[in-house]
Amino acid sequence: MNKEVIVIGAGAAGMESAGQLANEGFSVKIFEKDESPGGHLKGWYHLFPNRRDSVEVMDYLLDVIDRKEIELLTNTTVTKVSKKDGKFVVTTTQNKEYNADAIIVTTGFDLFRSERKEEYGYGIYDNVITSAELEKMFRNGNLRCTDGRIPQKVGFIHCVGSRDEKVGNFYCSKLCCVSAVKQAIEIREHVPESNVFCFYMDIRMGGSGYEELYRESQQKYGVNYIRGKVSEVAENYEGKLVLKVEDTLVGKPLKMEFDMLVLMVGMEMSESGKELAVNSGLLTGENRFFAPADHHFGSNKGNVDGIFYAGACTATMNLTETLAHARSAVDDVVDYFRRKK
Amino acid sequence: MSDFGYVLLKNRHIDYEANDKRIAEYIYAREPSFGYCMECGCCAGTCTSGNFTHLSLREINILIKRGETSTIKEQIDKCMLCGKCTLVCPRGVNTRNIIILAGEAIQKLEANEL
Amino acid sequence: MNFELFVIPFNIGLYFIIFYVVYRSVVWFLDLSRQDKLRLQRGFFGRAFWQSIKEIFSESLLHRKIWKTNARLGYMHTSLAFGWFLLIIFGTIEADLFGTSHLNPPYKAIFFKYFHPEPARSGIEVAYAFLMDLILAYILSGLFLAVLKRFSSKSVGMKKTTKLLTLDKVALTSLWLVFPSRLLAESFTSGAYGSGSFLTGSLGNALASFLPAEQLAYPFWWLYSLSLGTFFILLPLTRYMHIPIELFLIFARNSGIKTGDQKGSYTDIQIYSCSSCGICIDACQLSFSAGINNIQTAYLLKGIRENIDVTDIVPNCLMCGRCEAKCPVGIEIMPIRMIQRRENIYLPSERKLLKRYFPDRKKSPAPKPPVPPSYSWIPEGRSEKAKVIYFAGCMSHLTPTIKKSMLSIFEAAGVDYTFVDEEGGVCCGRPLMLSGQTKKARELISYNSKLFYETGADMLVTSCPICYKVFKESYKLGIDIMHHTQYIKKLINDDALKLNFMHKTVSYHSPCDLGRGSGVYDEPKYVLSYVARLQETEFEDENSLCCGGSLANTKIDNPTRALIAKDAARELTKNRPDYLVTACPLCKKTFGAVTETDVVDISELVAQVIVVPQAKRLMSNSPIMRKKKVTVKNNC
Amino acid sequence: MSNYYDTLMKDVRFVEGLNACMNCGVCTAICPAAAFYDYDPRKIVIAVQTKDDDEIEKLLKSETIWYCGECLSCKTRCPRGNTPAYVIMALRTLSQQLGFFTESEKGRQQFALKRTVGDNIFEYGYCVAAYAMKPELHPEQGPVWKYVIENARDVFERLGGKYDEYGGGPMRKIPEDVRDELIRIFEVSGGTELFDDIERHSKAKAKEMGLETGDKGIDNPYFMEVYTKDSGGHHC
Amino acid sequence: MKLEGEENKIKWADYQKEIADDHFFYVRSCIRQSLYPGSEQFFLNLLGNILKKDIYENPSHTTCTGIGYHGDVVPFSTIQTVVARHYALMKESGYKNIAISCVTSFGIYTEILETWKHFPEELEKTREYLFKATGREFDIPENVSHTSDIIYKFKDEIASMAKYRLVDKETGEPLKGVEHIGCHYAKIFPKYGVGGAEFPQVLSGMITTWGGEVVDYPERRHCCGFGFRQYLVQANRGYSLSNSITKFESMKPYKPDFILTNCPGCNMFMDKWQYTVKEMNGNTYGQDGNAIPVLTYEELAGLVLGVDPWDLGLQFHAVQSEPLLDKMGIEYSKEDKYKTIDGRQMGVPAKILNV
Repeated sequence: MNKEVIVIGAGAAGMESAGQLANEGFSVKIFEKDESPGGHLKGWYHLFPNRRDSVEVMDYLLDVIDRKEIELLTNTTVTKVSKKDGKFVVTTTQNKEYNADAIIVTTGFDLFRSERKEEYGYGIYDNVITSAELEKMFRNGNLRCTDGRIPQKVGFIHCVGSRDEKVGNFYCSKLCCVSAVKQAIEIREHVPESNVFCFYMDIRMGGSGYEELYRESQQKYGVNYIRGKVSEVAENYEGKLVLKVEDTLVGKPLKMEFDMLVLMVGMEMSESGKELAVNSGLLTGENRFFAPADHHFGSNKGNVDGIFYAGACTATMNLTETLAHARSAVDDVVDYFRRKK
Repeated sequence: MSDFGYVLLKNRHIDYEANDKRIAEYIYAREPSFGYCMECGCCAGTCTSGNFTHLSLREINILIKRGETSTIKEQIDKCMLCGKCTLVCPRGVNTRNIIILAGEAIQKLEANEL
Repeated sequence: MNFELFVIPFNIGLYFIIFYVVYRSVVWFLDLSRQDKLRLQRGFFGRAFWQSIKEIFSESLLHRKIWKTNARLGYMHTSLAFGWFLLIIFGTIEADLFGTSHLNPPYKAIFFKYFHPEPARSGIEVAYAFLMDLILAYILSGLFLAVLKRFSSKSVGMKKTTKLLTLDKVALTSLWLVFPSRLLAESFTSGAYGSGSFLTGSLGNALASFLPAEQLAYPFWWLYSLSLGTFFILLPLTRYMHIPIELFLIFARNSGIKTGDQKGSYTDIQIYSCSSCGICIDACQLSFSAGINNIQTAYLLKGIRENIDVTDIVPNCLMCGRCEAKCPVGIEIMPIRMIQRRENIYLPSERKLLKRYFPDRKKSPAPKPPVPPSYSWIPEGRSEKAKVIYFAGCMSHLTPTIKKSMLSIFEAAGVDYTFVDEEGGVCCGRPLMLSGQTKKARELISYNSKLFYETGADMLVTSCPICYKVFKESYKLGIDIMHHTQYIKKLINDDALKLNFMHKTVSYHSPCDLGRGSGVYDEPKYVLSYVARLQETEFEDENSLCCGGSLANTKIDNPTRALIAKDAARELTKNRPDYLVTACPLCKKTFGAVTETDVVDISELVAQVIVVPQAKRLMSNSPIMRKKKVTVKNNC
Repeated sequence: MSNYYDTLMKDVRFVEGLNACMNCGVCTAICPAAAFYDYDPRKIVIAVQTKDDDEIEKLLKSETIWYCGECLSCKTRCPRGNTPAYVIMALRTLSQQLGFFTESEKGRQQFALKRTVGDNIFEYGYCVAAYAMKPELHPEQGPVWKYVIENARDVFERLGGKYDEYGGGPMRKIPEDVRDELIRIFEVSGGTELFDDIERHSKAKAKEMGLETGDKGIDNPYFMEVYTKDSGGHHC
Repeated sequence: MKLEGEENKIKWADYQKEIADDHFFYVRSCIRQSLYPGSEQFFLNLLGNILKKDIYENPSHTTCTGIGYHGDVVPFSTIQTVVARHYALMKESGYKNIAISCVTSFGIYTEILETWKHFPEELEKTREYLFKATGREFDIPENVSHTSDIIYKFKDEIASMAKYRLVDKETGEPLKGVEHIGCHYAKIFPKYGVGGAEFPQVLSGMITTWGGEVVDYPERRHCCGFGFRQYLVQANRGYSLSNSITKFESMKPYKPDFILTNCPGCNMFMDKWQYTVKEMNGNTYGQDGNAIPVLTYEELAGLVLGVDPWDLGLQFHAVQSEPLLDKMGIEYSKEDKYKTIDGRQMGVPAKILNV
């Protein structure tokens, strides 16, 4: 066929769809704003629910795009896509233009900026960290409080930046619950004498093996779960983090002290995705992610024929779903060219 | 000291750090399923005593873990130990034994033996 | 020659144990209640005495019951007990007949050979020597089995045997040494004097051929005496105390003394009567299905006897009664466990040796300060007038089909009944009793009793064997109490209920509290045979299994229960019946979770095959005949 | 009154305060009332959310709706944009209109509030005024306050005030015509009606309890009863 | 705590509200004019005479009825109309920026403005009621500021004129100030408060600008416990007291030199309850068994500017401020403490807490 397809973003969705496109015989260009591919996967330690090392998946994805039909352009941010006579022109920050017959947008997500939940004191109190930072600590093997102590009591705050009108995000980020469970287990493994508490509103374990992991966290690792949205965090005179929450299942307010608090940050439409949407006339939904053409059978399509979406740029998604979504985007691309013939 | 017609009130917060969690430790050591509860409330729903009063085994499970000793004491007395809770629990929590152990622990606590 | 130094250890041991047993008997007798003392006195001069003699002979010596359970084990016990008994009797006769005098101290019989080493002079003496050797050989064969059992319990047909403590081991060793040392002492003596019969004589000759027999005999007589002495001295601290105490137990039991619900002399006698034979371990499903081998009755009684912490043992029991049914000594295990649960003793008292020889006299626990009633918040119950009370029980509320079936049976039989716990009742109190909280249980008992009384009924029917047992034993209602299986049988016999026969095969699981617990074996089977083809299983009546769901065990977790349930269900469904039938909601639920076979309650089967009279069926659609609507509240 | 929920929906504070509660407890966690009273704002919102008339009537007659201190801390944090305090304010208003407030000890205190703050507004044009803050009713203000009141004119003069005089400045007297305007506003906008509701229902309750209320002021047994009575059971 | 440093100034950029810089229509607080008349008067003095701004008080403005409203005896429609009357007075006097002395009032003014945005029919109804009752008409103000906002706005100018700084005269160390923001200042609408609801800067900004250091303690955001009906009815006062004590206990280990508040009620409670607690059980929360002086933002500005503390009215607080004055090195006259405006000696209160 020798058609050219451009993939915007070299995260998991971008790499997987590029590989599939190449399998279908297309020549592919991937644009990545970072200096290397991998997206958020780069910062991750172990993946849920089977605790596989993220490097394994990363290696798989790097193998997928390591072929002559695929050209990877890093440090290149796409600012605009326009359609002219059935062909697409992609503009980058370097003001270069590239032509393509079809586009797959895989601009992914940004993590919620935790400073916006001021009451949790992120950026104010030292030992309030995000789930992404904790992954890095695991990866680097330095699970420590800022003063060098090994944390003995760690709390996980669920739904930071998700399901919260106060920060404008009404949706559930889906993977924070299971991430918290996984990280709680890992804390217990790293520091066996530690106590770990998760503060949740609902434990949403809607994936294969998730509920089992949740159960294991209780049975094998003794992770504690307290139902209530954390109201505020402060630091006391001893430097401990004081947390206020209602233990809703007994209907009493609760005060607790922690060495470290982990904010389970949610997902938001990426800034680069937002810019692309505005410049290119791509529609976004109320949740600010790209609006798919149809919730059930058009989740890879948008409002411009020939521009397809894959992965977390359309909705919050875990890695399994992202990879599947990426492959189904390629199906839509194939179908697009078949229709055009 | 002066009387102003009102008094200082006791803080109702569960003060986790200050609370005595020996009862929970006593139970954890003897009944590991104590930690398996996912607070579904099945036990409280089927409870024979709960049919008549506000006894909630689910709440008791939590209160023990938080060290709210006085409330636990008053609540577990209401249990009739009929065992329906244990039968319906989806997580296999031996609720009945938890109640019995809590009773034991409280006795010991009061006798300064814990 | 009438005395030798080596008889001293034996004499000390013998007089000590005689003194000790007399002392303990007196203490126990004094501590008995007035009624029990009277019973004992009456028994002593009555039939009980002779019965006891018979039982002592058949059980303590011959171990008839053990023979029934396990022949090899029976042989072992008999050879040791009966053999030793014979050895003493015939030894005494021997000393009397062939000795120099007639009034011999006891040791004379024991060490007769030493004092009279001469070869047999007459035919009678030869025969007697042969008899004595035969008895010794008999004992030694049993001893061989006992040693074998210790190292490989399977070889004597036992899956498990009791584990021993250090003192037990010392006593055991001394016991084991008694007979070989006697054999060797007699053999050397025989060898030196050319006496003895087929055993001691032959062995003696063989040994004497290459060893200085005369010099070697002496130390073995010492060893023999020392073994006996040590064994007697240690007796009160070990399970062998059962040898003397069992005699008292048999007599006391035959005199009509029962365990009751309090600790006292009789429980003590029972506890000391346990020989730790381990039959209870083999009978226990916790052992053979779940691999839990340290909580059985033998360990419980030993723990109590020796002041070891039994906190973990006491509640870890299904109270299915299988061990009690099999206990060769006939110890009333269930009441003892209940007493132990009630006593609520968490910490063992100190284990000083002297304390164990002379334990504190019984000692009722210090009266607790009066506590306010626990269940005062229960709203007052309302009950309707009726002839028959139906009490489903807590567990039946989790099996609504049992309730529904019973109601349709009542309706079909036109019974004037009231469903007292339709909207969820107050627990019968047995679970509280099972965990030792009798006082609290009493509150529930009086609440329910009042409720029942107000109905004016003369019959109480329940679907739950747990409730049934407590209604029977602890409620004083003065009305008929029936489990629904009994009641259905009654309805059938009264012609009140017409039932079809269903061409299905069923096997029946007898619930613990109904069968062994309350002796109701026949009625359920009668009803079942009436409506379906009842298959026999390997586990009938007293030998029936526990489903594992028992409320009595508060310790084991669900997976363990499932192990027991699976094993039991597998056994009961070996012949592939269409239904596994039980008569208890808890068994139904427990089995239901582990077997593919449909598990039903008898009432459910019966309800399926009710014959509704033609006229009634035709009328059933008319509004005036529409039955009272039964609402079943499902709480979960 | 056929449906309490519909009536409540006529109150904009209620509409503003109740979107959809997901029971997260963020409000109770920082609620100063929940820290000291047997009280859980989350549960009130949940109860109201059922739209069940019986549930709501129970609330209207309960002690629990009177525990809130209206600090509005709950508004800041609710992830669903609810304001339990507004819901409670709407419930309180309705409870007073229907006379249900006299069913609870804390509710009956509304009489004291009306006779102090409410009457102050008409009498002085202020909710609270130095000359109405009698040291004997406010011992916690201490000897300094007693001193200030005893030397009120001097103290206020030194600090630039106009104690009970016309003109500008602190504690100035509000002119008669201005107070008339205030009273007219109350009449037009329903304020007087609420005052009357409180008075009427309280007087009925006082009669039932055998206590005098007087026509105005605080020198009456019913006032002292509701102002000082704490029969316990409010905190645990 | 990393909030107060320069690098974090932009952190709450979302919450930098607009504050008018001149031509204010001033409305008073019932509680503040009763208990802290010196503060209100100094505010007028500061703006009018020191900062040379135009600020006007209309003598016919009244209570906003806020305490009645939050005591639930005044309905919402009534308070809207009373507030509307003030807007009418403002319009009549030719002002568009309102400067509100009371935090309860401030909360109500903002709540009403927001209500009118969401429910225009409420605005119409209010116009109708006001006209019917008084014949007046009103405009919605252009700028709504609390008086602490205004001092915050001019904090740098004040610093430049300052005679004293919030430092220990002996050691040169910054004084430790606890700031307490009235709940209704920003908890209802974080956007109306400088720095939002969680870490408002309105007071902490003053403290740091004038040389002090802000104490961040766990119960910083907890309510003082006023609770309207909870304080106003004697039977409920245990609630108010207990909530204040929660705060005192929490701040105690930090050894604060003073408490700064911007709310009439908070100011009163944090001050008076220290007296009550000491009377009840002998507890104190400041350094060396002393009480902690509680200041209004005007009083703090006044001290920094070198105004005579007795002209500010500090002597009429329950907690006396001499230890703080000494620490800052402020000169004051002991004799003038209880003198009338014309120099007459007045006598001394019976029992003073900490001097």
